[in-house]
Parts: sequence; structure tokens; C-alpha cells
Amino acid sequence: ETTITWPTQLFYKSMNPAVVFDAETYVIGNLYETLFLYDNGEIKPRLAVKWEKSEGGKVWTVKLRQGVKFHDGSVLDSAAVKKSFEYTRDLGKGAGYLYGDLETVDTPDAETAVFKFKKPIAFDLVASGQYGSYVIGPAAIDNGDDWMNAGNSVGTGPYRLSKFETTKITVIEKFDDYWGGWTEGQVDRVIQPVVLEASTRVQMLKSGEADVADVPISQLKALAVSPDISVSVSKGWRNSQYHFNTQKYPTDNKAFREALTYLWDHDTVQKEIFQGYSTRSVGPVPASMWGHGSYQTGTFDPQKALELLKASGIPEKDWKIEAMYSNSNQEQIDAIELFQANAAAIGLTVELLPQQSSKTYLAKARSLATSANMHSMLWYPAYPTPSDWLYSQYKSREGKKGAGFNLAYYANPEFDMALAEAVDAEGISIEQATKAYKAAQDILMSDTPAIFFADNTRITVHSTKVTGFENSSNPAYETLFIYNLRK
Amino acid sequence: MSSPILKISKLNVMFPGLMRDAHVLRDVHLTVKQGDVVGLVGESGSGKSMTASACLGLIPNRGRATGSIVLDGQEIIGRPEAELANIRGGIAAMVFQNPMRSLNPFYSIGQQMVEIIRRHRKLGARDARVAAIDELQTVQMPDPEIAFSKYPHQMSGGQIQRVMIAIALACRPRLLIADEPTTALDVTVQAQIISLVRGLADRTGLTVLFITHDLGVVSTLCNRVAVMYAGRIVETGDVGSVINSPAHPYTQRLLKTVPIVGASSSNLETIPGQVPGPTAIPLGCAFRSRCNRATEICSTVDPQLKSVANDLMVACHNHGSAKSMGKQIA
Amino acid sequence: MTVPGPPLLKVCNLTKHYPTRRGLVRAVDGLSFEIRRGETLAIVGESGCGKSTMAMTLLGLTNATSGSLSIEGSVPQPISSAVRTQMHGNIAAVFQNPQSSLNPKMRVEALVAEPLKTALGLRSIELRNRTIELLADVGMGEQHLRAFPHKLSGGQLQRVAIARALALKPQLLVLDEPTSALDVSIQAQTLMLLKRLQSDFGLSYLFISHDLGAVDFIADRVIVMYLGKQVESGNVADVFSKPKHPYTQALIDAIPTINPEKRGHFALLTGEIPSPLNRPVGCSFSPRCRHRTDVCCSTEPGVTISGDDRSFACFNPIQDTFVKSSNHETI
Amino acid sequence: MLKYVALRLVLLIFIVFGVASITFVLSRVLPSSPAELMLGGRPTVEQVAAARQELGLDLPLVSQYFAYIREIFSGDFGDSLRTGEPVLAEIGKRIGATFELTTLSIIFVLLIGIPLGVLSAVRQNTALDNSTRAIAVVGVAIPSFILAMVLQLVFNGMLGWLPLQGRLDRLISLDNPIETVTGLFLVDSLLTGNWSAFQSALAHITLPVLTLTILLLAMVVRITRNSMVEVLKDDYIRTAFAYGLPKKSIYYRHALKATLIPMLTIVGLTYGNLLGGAVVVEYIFDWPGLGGLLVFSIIENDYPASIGATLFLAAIYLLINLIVDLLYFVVDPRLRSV
Amino acid sequence: MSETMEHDQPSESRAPFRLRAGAFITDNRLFVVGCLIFSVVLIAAIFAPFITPYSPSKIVMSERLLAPNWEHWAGTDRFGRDIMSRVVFGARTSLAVGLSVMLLAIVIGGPIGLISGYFGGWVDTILMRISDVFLAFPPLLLPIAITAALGPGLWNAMFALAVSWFPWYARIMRGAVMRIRKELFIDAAKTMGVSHMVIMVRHVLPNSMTPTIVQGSMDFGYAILAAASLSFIGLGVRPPGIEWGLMAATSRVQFLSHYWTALAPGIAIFTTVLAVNLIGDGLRDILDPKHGEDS
Ligand SMILES: Nc1ncnc2c1ncn2[C@@H]1O[C@H](COP(=O)(O)OP(=O)(O)OP(=O)(O)O)[C@@H](O)[C@H]1O
Ligand SMILES: Nc1ncnc2c1ncn2[C@@H]1O[C@H](COP(=O)(O)OP(=O)(O)OP(=O)(O)O)[C@@H](O)[C@H]1O
Ligand SMILES: [Mg+2]
Ligand SMILES: [Mg+2]
Repeated sequence: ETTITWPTQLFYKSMNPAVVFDAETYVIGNLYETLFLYDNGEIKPRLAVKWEKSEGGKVWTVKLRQGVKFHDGSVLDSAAVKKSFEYTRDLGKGAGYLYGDLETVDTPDAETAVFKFKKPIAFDLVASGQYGSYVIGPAAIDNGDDWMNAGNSVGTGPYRLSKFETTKITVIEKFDDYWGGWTEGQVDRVIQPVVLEASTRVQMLKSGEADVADVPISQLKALAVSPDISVSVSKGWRNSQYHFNTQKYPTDNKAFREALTYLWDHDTVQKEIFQGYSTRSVGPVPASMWGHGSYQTGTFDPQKALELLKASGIPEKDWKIEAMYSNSNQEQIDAIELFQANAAAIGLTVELLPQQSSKTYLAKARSLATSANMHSMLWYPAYPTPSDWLYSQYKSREGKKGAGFNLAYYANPEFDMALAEAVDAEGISIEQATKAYKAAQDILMSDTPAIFFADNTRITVHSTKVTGFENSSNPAYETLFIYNLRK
Repeated sequence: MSSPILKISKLNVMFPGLMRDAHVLRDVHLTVKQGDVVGLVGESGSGKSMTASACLGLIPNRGRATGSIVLDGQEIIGRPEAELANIRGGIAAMVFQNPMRSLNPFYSIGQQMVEIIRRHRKLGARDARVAAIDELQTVQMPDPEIAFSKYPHQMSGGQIQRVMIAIALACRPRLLIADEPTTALDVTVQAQIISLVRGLADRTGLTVLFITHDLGVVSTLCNRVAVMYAGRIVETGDVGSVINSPAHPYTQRLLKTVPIVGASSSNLETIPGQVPGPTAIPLGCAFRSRCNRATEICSTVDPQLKSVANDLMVACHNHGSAKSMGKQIA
Repeated sequence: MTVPGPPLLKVCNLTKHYPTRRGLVRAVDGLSFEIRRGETLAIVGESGCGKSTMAMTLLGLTNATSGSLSIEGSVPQPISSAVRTQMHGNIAAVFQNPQSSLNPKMRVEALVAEPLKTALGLRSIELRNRTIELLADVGMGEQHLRAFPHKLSGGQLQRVAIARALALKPQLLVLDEPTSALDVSIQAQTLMLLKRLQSDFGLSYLFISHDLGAVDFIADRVIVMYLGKQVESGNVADVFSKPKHPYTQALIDAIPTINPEKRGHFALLTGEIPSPLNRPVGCSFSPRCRHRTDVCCSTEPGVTISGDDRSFACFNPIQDTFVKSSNHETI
Repeated sequence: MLKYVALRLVLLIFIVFGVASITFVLSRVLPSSPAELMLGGRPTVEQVAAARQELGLDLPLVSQYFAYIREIFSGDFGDSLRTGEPVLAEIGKRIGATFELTTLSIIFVLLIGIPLGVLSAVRQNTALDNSTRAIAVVGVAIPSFILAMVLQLVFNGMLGWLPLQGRLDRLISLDNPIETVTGLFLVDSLLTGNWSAFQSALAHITLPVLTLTILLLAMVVRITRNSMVEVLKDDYIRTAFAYGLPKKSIYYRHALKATLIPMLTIVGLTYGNLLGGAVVVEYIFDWPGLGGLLVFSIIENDYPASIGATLFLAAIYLLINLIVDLLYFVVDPRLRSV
Repeated sequence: MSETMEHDQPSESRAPFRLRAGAFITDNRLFVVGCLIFSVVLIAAIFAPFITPYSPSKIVMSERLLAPNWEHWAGTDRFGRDIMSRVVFGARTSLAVGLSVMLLAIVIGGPIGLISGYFGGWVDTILMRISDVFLAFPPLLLPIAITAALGPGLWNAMFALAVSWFPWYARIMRGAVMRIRKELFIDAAKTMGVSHMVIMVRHVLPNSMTPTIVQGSMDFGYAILAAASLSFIGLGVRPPGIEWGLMAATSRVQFLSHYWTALAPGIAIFTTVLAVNLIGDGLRDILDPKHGEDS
């Protein structure tokens, strides 16, 4: 029996695919599957084998793969698919908003599901995303949230959940009846203990206790010395930014914000903090994603920054901002401390408000009263589209559907309109959408809502005993596909 | 009745100090004969307790003792701890000033008595118990059986002091050293203790070295007395002669400073000045500055204790010239 | 020495009870006495009989449970915590242990000046002069002004304490065992000083002690206390030479004396002082008394006044003839 | 004595009340909004309002206080915001770990510290005494976290002998779990004959215990030595010497018994320090006990859990001190008869 | 067995400050060592900008995580900042924390203890029961809870530490006052009509400060330790503040591979606290000769 130990620094809050909207996808992506698979610009079959859109993208007819079994032994059919998508939509949690426009799912036969939307939608793109689109077995839905969080899964993926304690440990085990079948050397079990301390994770790798781990980039050099450890690098869509709070003094002042961008030492950040495992951002959307723009995201020029600060009209005594971030990402901490030092050199005080967990971080950042002037943000898309960067992070907040990750408190109706246009265009054609996304980004960039500072490369540090990493990652999915690993 | 049970000669005790050494005992000479009840008097700090402790080899850590202390034929000074342990309690037993604090509060009277008795008398546990109760009876403890099982805090000061004496006696010592055993007690209780010691001495011929600063106690209890001043014995002799015709000016004046009931005098003699501390002993006689008969020699030569009459020893250069001062007591 | 006229202070039925966890401690129980001008009243008795407690109530250091007080023949008024005000600041005290009755962190000058400053409001030159004057009164010089208490001997300390007490020109000085912590040779100095001051300033003393010799030397009248109660009082000479109460007798006998005539006489009282917590029924002294009769163990004796300032509380007072050997075991 | 015990208990209730009040104040001045934290995700205004109502945050402070006190005394600490489980259950799961860690540490500390302190006092100013005192002074000055980190560096990073943190090997806890009998892994694994788990548990507990032991040893040695020195100055020790009692008896029978009282006090104090020290040590060694719970729940703004942990740790401390107080009676005959 | 102590002539035992310097030093060697170390730390703290070769916050990314070498005696941290310089500057924070926590605790606790001990009775009962409540928390627990509630930060940490320590001072002061209160000179002052206030300030306070001073000198060190512990678990000083505990905390990530990042601040805490402890021990022996007699 082959076991992989993969300590993680993050808590998984839930094991309900319809609810999760965070790191849980690392695990869930191995337990549940989507209808389609996005692969390098192409949409490929997964649980769906054939699909077609009609009515200008409002109706999508999907033919399901046959012989697929859920973890509980039940068979994948259109009723299950219908139940799953409607459940996600009705629950309205996590990425459920993606299906806000889903009217019904018809099931003409067991093999066929017909999705009907109010508006045109790039359903193939959306449903190949890593949030909100997993097909959940009916039993899981019937048993409910608590049952799933007690360490149960009813998905079609190669692994099933065997243990889940949110702050402690997650264990997944091989699902013998996986439709893809099994060959020699694949992994039987993955243990994911929560290990908050980065040094411990490093040490676990060194001692062979861990097979895979997230470690701070600063530790890579020291780790690479060991012949038993290697670093696999793959393309990713993750990018890093610091949102400016556009509604909090003094970052509500655009000139002030602009000045701050000149204090960001991009070169040092790329070279020393990310140690080359990142490239300079070209805008809000990473360069590897379609629909990105190419913007000048800032030059390090403290002198210029000082001039701008002075010109901003903010009195010098108010040159004081707060930056809040979650302590879980070392590079973001280092980057903001560097920023802090650079700012201090020209008389701008940056007060740091580290939050020990993403949960508290978000809770505080999301309420204007407790929010700071700058908020760290690591983004990767819910589905392969620029819209997720723009919509989730920058669309104006509005009541219930407010963009919960708009930590820039950005609100620009003009941008919202341009974005809506682009999203709608997705359902029609990617070229059209690309153009519209760029237009929206133009508006956004002119408002300087954030410092876009890195398109991150995905790094996996692992024991040399485990192979197959090159096949196990896909920029569209944060998941490490354990199925493709060999030990 | 005449062999000395304790013979202290030229005993000096020093404590090295930061500024100056403390010369606590200076050439102390004292002989205690079998059957004597000797009173050792002197003002606070004159070295009474130190003399007593030295007899048992109990000089505090940093102190240095020289000279000789022969206790029942054995030299104490320089004797190893292990052998001293046999002498302590066995040959000379000590009763201390503060009875309440002299017994271990965590063990019952009986437990403590038995432990000490067994240490010195090689008795079995049961015999030791019997012996302890016997001894409690000897010191006129009411209900000795009950007292045996009591804890120190359950008894009064006078009773505990009696227990202490019982412990001392139970070891069958040849010499009982009592260091101000009644100072902490009330007059009426003090009287009981004194009468007890007196009775024991009379009945059993116990030898006692009784330390006190109360001349009254001495004259009531003792047959011999030694007067200490600033670390040295300045006069020693038969109680009657010392009290009635003191030879040393200090003793003479000391006796006159004590107000006596019924004396009905409106005047008390005072000794001006104060006792020099052990770190500041002047050259010559230590009493010189307070003495109204000091002569030149007193400021250079420290007078040694010398025999001036049968049984009377004085350390004073001008003793002969002062004879007339003798009959002074009202 | 005593000045005629109404007594300086007349105390009636002074009572002080301490409620404690183990019960009520009757420290002082219905004590009455008077102090005349220029006179020394001594209080004697064994440890714990309530001498200090009585002094403390007069000094306002503790509240009397009950009792009244009249000053120079005024209308008796209850003793309150403001007794010092009642006495118009005419009372001062000297305590047993001079080392602890002087603040070790203050110099002699400050110590003596303190009452002058707080009560009389003296300042600068005036203050200094008066301080020096006071020290001179007790026989100390200017060279001691800057000294801290630990540099002074016991006798000197007690002088400073007395100087402080005299600062306010009190008429009554409460002396709570002022010499018992002192060495014999120093004790005499202090007693002589007190005597001199009394005649110089016409002071009245309340002299507390268990040293009968000292009492005999300094006091005019004496009160013998036993367990919070007065058992006998009267002229010192009378009381000491012809005690009426067996306890007084025992006390006198218990004092070891160097008086050559009395040497060898040694009387013994059996038993211990009972605790004031559970006072014996009847006469408190009855358990230790060899004269006790049945009535002693059931009824408390009242105070008998036998002319010329004498009073005692006993059913079987000792007759005038000195009959010691029949009462006490003698060695 | 009964009266005294009763008084102690009344006092205890008062103090528990006070402790609960302090934690109440602390929980209500928490700057972040507990309601939003509880909801997580992206709550709406209405949801927040509902949550506030559920948490009772909309009531006047006084009634909040009484509700709080009522809940605390009925053992209801609410649900952890982090895990959603009842705090009491969470505490229950972790208390064994803390108990095992602190008990083992205190045993070592006392077993080593007291004899060392006594010896040091008896042999005053010898080489042994001086080195013991040096260790004591040095030990007090080491920050717990530095000590823990250095031990980790040496025994894990450099020598590789002991695990870095945790309470049990993860594979063992999955494949060969310890059946819970007492909640103490060392005991349970032995009772159930789970040898591999025992070894793993032992290896894991070594460094945390070592850290706590070193930290507290200094204090215990110091206090023991000082109180022994004091006792040796007592008159009755002088008496014992004056009667030629053997030194052994004087030191180990007479003096030691008298030092039992200060030593009981030490045990109480040490336990308090142990609980306090355990907070940092559990955090560093990721020890799944109450201290770790406290730190992590504070970090996560999980106020029901942090208050629960605080109250529980305080309660344990109070309990220990109560026991110590009652033990005084057993030791000291002077107290018994009052 | 030094039964004579209580009979000692005061003039011999109470004048420790007159002693010759040489004798004083040999008799209080550890105290002197403590003072020396402490002065070094203090001087370093005061003159930090003049004696450090680098600015403590100067980031030189290209020189990150250098092991100790001739240019950087204690190496560099993950921003290439000179650890030695940071440690020297950190002394400022730590000393300030130690001092203010101690003073604040004394300022709150001292008067409470003074009043409680002096008046006794129900005043005492109430004040002491309140202190007991604070003492019911195991050490470090209350500061943690308070900083957690107030939010992390230097000021909050100091306040929290002081609040949880004041009861110790209240107790210590009360104990000392209760001893002094029984002294006759207090009664003597009362009989002279000196007011309670004056008695407390002039008579009681000066004579009951010793235990507080001794404890305070010790706590100075413990406060540094405790503040460092708070910083370590993220509740104390935050960047860009420079504090030893925080330095150790931020170096945890790379401690196992770059041990020096935590070593220098660790040693700094250790030496400072050690020095302060030695001073405290010494002070106790010097100010309280009874205590130091045989030990
Ligand atoms: N350990 C010591 N170190 C230095 N000096 C000491 C020591 N012990 C006693 N002394 C000094 O020795 C002198 C004599 O002390 P000792 O106790 O013998 O006097 P004493 O006559 O018994 O006085 P008291 O009547 O007060 O008991 C005193 O001045 C005392 O200060
Ligand atoms: N504050 C108090 N609380 C309870 N009992 C007290 C208090 N003060 C004194 N007593 C008790 O009152 C009684 C009388 O005490 P007091 O001090 O007046 O006696 P004393 O005659 O002065 O004795 P001594 O000769 O020992 O000074 C004693 O039994 C004492 O224990
Ligand atoms: Mg003595
Ligand atoms: Mg008294």
C-alpha cells in the first residue's frame, strides 16, 4: 500500500463541494469530478463525453459518460447530475452564484442532461471550473453537509474521503471502482495533516516524513541541496496582488494610490522574494490566461512616489496606512515588509496587521470598519476565465450578491457594465469576450485599485520517490491530481 | 564535688568581617565543678550564648575558636563533628532561651523525646517511651502521658520549657547548660522553672551552667557566678561573695543599677556610656571608658582574670584599691 | 509630688473585647482608675493581662468597647476613637522597644521634628531650635541630629523616643514597658531620666511594666491586673509590702531578687495563666490560688475598698501579717 | 478545619465568578465582530443580524453577562467558531494531552528539583551548591520558545533522534490508533499493549517535557533551596544539632518535613507556571492540548474556544491550589487543631 | 544556628552601604556581574544608533540569510538586515517594556497593597479578593487573553502584562506593610496625631519598599521574557518594531536551516534577563541582610 503524506498549512473548512470556495479544492479535486476538463485552451470530456449548446448559449445538452460509479456504488446518471447542479445553485454558497442563472436541468434520459439558463453562458468553461461544478452523488446531498464534513464523500473521483478533522487532518483513499481504472504504482492513500508551521513542513520533507509539501520559497535553496528532494515547477494561473482600499482614507485618493505603486520594488520581489518563481504581472489577469491585458504595473521609484504623495493633497501627517494580510503566505509577508521599509524611507508609515488565518483575515477585511488600506490577495480562478479575477475581485458590492473578494472596495459602474458585457460575450465567443475583457481592464487599471505584483509559478516540493508531477497539474486546477502520481 | 566537669581556658572566638573582625569571646576562662550551679551573667551581646555554644562545639559556620574547652575530660575544640555529636546531649545538654521555637512543630513531643533518648541511651522504642514519660514526670509535667502525645503548639511556654528540660535530663548529661531558659517566660512561670532546676540540682547533684542577664535569678538559683563584659569574664566566684562584695567595678555598679522592691531609694546609680561592640573592642580594658576608677594602665593593658581571694577571680588592674567599695548593697 | 485637685484623668469601666475567630478575647474587662497630676500610676501584671491594650485605648490606637473618661473633673464622656482629641492632645506615649518605635528610615532630627510639624505647625528655625531643645532635655546633643536610629544605642534611642513624646508638652505620658527591652545598665539611665523629667515638667505617668523593682522605684500608686481585671490597687509601698490579693503576693514572691535578705526565699505559684478566651468561672485567679474557697469558683469577687486608696478584689484577702510559708511552697 | 475548607470553597466560588467576569469583559471588547466570524464566507447584513441575535449580542450588556454566567456555570461554553464543535467537547479532547504533558513534567521537575535544592541548601557554599545555584539562575532566564527551538534544532534538526512536534506519529494514529482509556497516550498505549504507539508517544512527548522540565527546574531548585536554608536557621534545628542527632535525621526528618509546606506551595506555583509555560510550549510543539487550543483559537479569533480554554486552565490551576491548600492540613499539625 | 542575629547590635548589621568597594564586590560578585552586563545592555540601547554598523531596518535583499561572518557578526535575516544591529536596537524595546511593565505594575499594585495592608479589615478583604481573581489565572494566561482581546501590539502587551502582574505587587506590598504596621513607630506616629496619609507615605512606604524593589528588579527580567513570549505567539510587537521575541518568532520559518536568525535575539534575551536576575538576587541580599546571612 502506498501512502503519500502531504502536510498542508491550511485548514479545510468544509468537504461539501457545493460550499467550498477556498483551498479545499486541493482535496476535493481528487474526490469529485467536473463534466468537462479544461486543458491548455481546450475543453475536453470528463464526466461528459459529448455536449452542444443551442439558443445562443442558453441551452446546453450534455451526454454523460457511461459506467461511472459514485463512491457509494450508485451509478452516475442524468438525475444525479440534475440534483447536484440544482443543489449547488439552491444552496447559493461558495461558487453557487455561477449557476444563479440556471433555470432547470432536464433529464430526457439517464444519459442526457439538458441545462437551461436565463442568459447565454459559456457552460463548457464554467462547468470545467474548480468550484461549484463538481458532480455530487445524490446520497451525499441527502445526507447533508454535516455528513460530508464527518469524513464522507460521494463523488466519482479516483479517491474517496476517509477522514476529515478540519483543524487536524484529512485522509483520502483510493476508490477501487474508479472509472478510469488503476495501474501499478499509483497512490493508495494520501494523508494531509495540518501543519501550520512552515519550518515543520520543511523538516518533514527533509526527514522523509512528508512526500509533498508547500514550503516558503526562501526554503527551496536549502531543500534542493538534498538529493532526496526535488522541486517540480509547472504553469499556474495564480497571481498575487495587494488591493488598495478605495473607500478608506487616505487610499481613497487616487493620486495617493498611484504614489504607492512607485514604492513597490517589483524587481526585488521577483528576484529575491519569489526567487524567480514568478513573473511580473501584466495586469489583473495573469499573462497565461486568455483575455489578459498588458499594462505597466508600476516602476520602483521612491522619488517619484514622494512627489506624487506630495501632489496628492493628503497632508504629510496622514501618510500612514495599514496593510492587512493573512500570515499563511510567507512571500506576501516578505513583500509587504519590503514595501513597508521602502515606504518608511520616504516618510510613509505602513502599519502591518497580520492575520493568523485566512478566515480572520477575510472577516476583518470584508467589513469596512475593520478593514485596512491594503489587503493581500492571492487569486486563482473558479473557472478558466478572466471574469473570475475581475468579477469576484472588482465588481461593485451590491447587497446579497456583492463580490466578497472585492477587498479594494472598488465600485465603478462603468467598469461593472463593461465587465457584464464581457461575461455575456463569453457565452457567444471567446474572441469577442477577450476584447470586452480588455476594455473592462482598461477602466480598472486607470483607477489603480491594486498593486499587481506577481504571476506565480506553481511549485511543488516533493520527495524524489514520488514521480509524475509533470502530469499531475493543470493551471486551471489548483488540485494536484494524485491519480497521476507514482510512488 | 571538686573535679571540674568543664574547664574553659583562653577561649577566643572571632568572626572574620568585611571591615573589622568581630572578637566575640576574648580569653574566656571558666571552670565548672561537678555539682556546681553556675550563673553566667552579662549584658546583651557580651558573649554568654557564644560561650555556651562553644562548649558543645556549636560555633556558627564562619566563626573561629581557639583555646581549650575540656568537657568531662575531652577537648572540644578541633574535635570532629561525628564525635561532637556524641558529646552533645550525652555529656552536656542544652536548653535554649526560646522554648516555643526550640521544638520541631511537625512532630509530637513524644516523637522528639524518643528520638533524642534513643540517640543517647540505646533504648528500644518502647523503653524510650517509658523513659520519656518518666522524665516528664520528673519535671512535674501534669498528665505526662497526654503531654507525650501533644504537639508543641498545644502547650504553653512554661510547659515546653519543662519539656526541654526533660529532654535534656533524659539524656543523662553530666552538665546542663541553660541559655536564658526563662527570658521569654512570665515571672510566675519563671519562678516555677527556676525552682525546678534548683530542686534538681539539690536532689540529684546535677551540674548546671545557667545563663541569664538577671542578677536576681542568679542570686536565687546559683551557688557560683561568672560575670561577662564585652566577650570576657570579668569576675567569677561564690555567689554570696560576688553579690555581697563585688570586686570588679562593673559588677559593683551593675548591682547598684537594679531597682529592688522595697529598697525605697529615690536614686539609682547609672553606668554612663555603652558596651563596646565586638568589632570595636578598644585597646586595654574594655570597661575603661565607663569606669570611674580607670588608671593609665587600663588604657593599654587588658587585665587578665586572676585569683584575688579563695574562689574569687577578677579581671581588673585596680581591684585592690577598690576593696572599700565592696559593701554597697542596700 | 502629686498636685492636689481633681484627677487629670479618670477612667471608668474601660472594656476592650477583641472578637476573634476562636471567640471573644476579653483583653480588658471593666477597668477603672484615676491618674492625678504629677503622679505615676503603674500597671503591673503578667504578659497578656491587658496592660498594653488598656494603654492603646487611651492613646486612640484601638477603639474601646466601652468605658468613660473624664478629664480634670469634667463630665464623664464615653471613650471614643477620638480619645486623643478628648484629651486635647495632652497624652503621649513611649513604647517598649525603642528600636521599633522609631522609624528606621528617618534621622533623629526628622523624628523629633515630626510631631512639632504636624501638631504645632512649627517651621524652619523655630522647628530646629525646638528640636534641639527637646533633645537637650533628654540629655542628647546636636551631634545626634543627623544620625539614623541604627547608629544609636538602645538607651539613646529610648531618649529620642521620649523627646518625641515630650514634643507636644503632654501632661500625661503613657510608658508601656519603656525599659524592659533595655540592658540593666541602660535601664537605670532611663528610669532616672524619667524621674527627672517628671519633676522638671510636672508630668503624670502611666507606667506599665512587669518589673516590680522598676515600679517600686518610679511609681506612686500601682494597679495589679490579672486577665484584664484589676485585682488590687493602692500605694506602691503598701501594696508591695502588704499585698492583699494572693496574686499580688505571688507576683512579688516570684521576682527573683538580689536583695541579700530575701535570697533563698522563693515562692512558687502553680499552673499557668489561663487564656483570656476562656476565663475561669468566678474569680479568674481561683485555679491557681491556694486560698480559694468554693465561692471563688462560682462568684466573681467585687472590689473591696479599704481606705487610703487601697482596693482589691478577693474573697479571702491576705491578712496584714506576713504569712508566706503557709501559702506558698518555699525553697 | 471543616470551617476552613468551607471558607476556601466559598472563596473559590467567588474567584471563579471573578475569573468568569474577567473573561466576559475580554470577550465583549474583542474588536472583531464575532457574528461575522461565526458565519464565515460572505454574510449578508440580515445574516449578521440573525447571528448576533443567536449569539445574544443584541441584548443589553447586563443580561448578556447573566446569560454568560449562567451558561458557563452550566458547562455550556458555546460552539467553537473554528471547528463548529462544542467548546466543551473540544476541551475534553485536549485535556488529556495537557494533563499528560504537565503531569509528566511536574513529576520530573519535583523528582529532580527538590533533592537538588535540599542538597544545595545542606551543602551550602560547596561546589555542588554553587553550580546548582548557577543553573537555577541561568534556567530562569531562558525564554521558553528559544529553549524549545534549540531543542528542536539539536534533537531533530541535527541529530534526528526525536520528532519535531505533534503527539503521535500520524501513520500510527491512523493505522494503529490508541484506544482511549484514560486519554493519556503513554498509559493507554501500554494498557492496550500498543507497543509501537507507545514508542511513538514517548518520542513525541520527550522534547516538550524536557523543555518544561528545564524551564521549571530552576524555579523549583531555587525555592526549595531557599526554604530549606530558612528552615535550617530555625531554632529547633539548632536544638537537634545540640542533641547530637545524626545529620541525616536532621536534614531528612526534621528539616524536610518543615520544608514540605513551602514545597506544597511550590507545587501549586509550579503547576501554574507549567500551565502558563505549556501555552507557548504546546504552541511550538503543536501539542494538541489546551494551551495550543488557546493560542490557536486566539489567533483565529475563535472567542468561545479561547474563553473556554482560558477558563478551564484557570479552573485547573484553582483546583490544584485548592488541593495544595487542603494538603497543608495533612502536613502541618498546627493547622489541624485550629 | 546563628541565634545571635536577633540580638545583634543594629549598628553592625544595618549599614551595608558603608562597606569598602573591594569587599563589597567580592561579597556580591554575581550582583556586580549582573550590573556590568546590564550596563552594557543599557548603554547599547541608549547609544544604539552610534554603535551599530548598519541600520537595523535596512533591507538588502541580495544579502539575505547570510551566516555570521566578519561583516555581519550575527548574520543577516531574511531581508538581509544585519541581525547584530537589530539585536542592539531590540534592546531599546525590551528594556522599555521591562521597565514600563514593572513600573506600571508597581504603580497599580503598590498603592493597593499599601492601603489594603494599612487599613486591613474589609478594605483589605475586598482589595485582596479582587487581586486573587487576577492571580487565579496561571502566569502568562491572562496577558495572552488580554492582548488577544485588545489586539496585538506593544502597548497592549505592556498593559496586559502590567494588569496581570499588579496583584503580585499588591500582595508583596501588603505583606510588607502588615509587618511594618505592627511596628511600634507606626503607633507612635499615630499617638502624635500624624494623619493616615502621612503615616502611609512617610512611615510605612519607605520601610516596606524593599520587597517590592527586589521583586521589581526580578520582574523587570520576567517582563522582558513575557513580552518576548507574547511577541513570539504574535500578540506583542509587530513589524517594523524591533523586538527580540518578534525576531525569534519571524525566524522560526528558517530556524532549522538558518539557526542564527533566532540565536542572537535568544542570547540577548537570555543575557539581559540573567543580568537582571543577578541584580535582583543581589539586591535582596544587600537590602535584606537577614536573607543573605548564610546563603
Ligand atoms: N554568627 C556571628 N557572626 C558575627 N558575630 C556574631 C555571630 N553570632 C554572634 N555574634 C556576636 O557575638 C556577640 C556575642 O553574642 P552572644 O549571643 O553570645 O551574646 P549574649 O551574651 O548571649 O547576648 P544576649 O543576652 O542578647 O543573648 C554579639 O555581639 C553578637 O553580635
Ligand atoms: N488585636 C488583637 N486581637 C485579638 N486579641 C488581642 C489583640 N491584641 C491583643 N489581644 C489579646 O489581648 C490580651 C491582652 O493583650 P495585651 O497586649 O494588652 O497584654 P499585655 O498585658 O500588654 O502583655 P505583655 O506584657 O505581653 O505586653 C492578650 O491575650 C492578647 O492576646
Ligand atoms: Mg544569648
Ligand atoms: Mg504589652
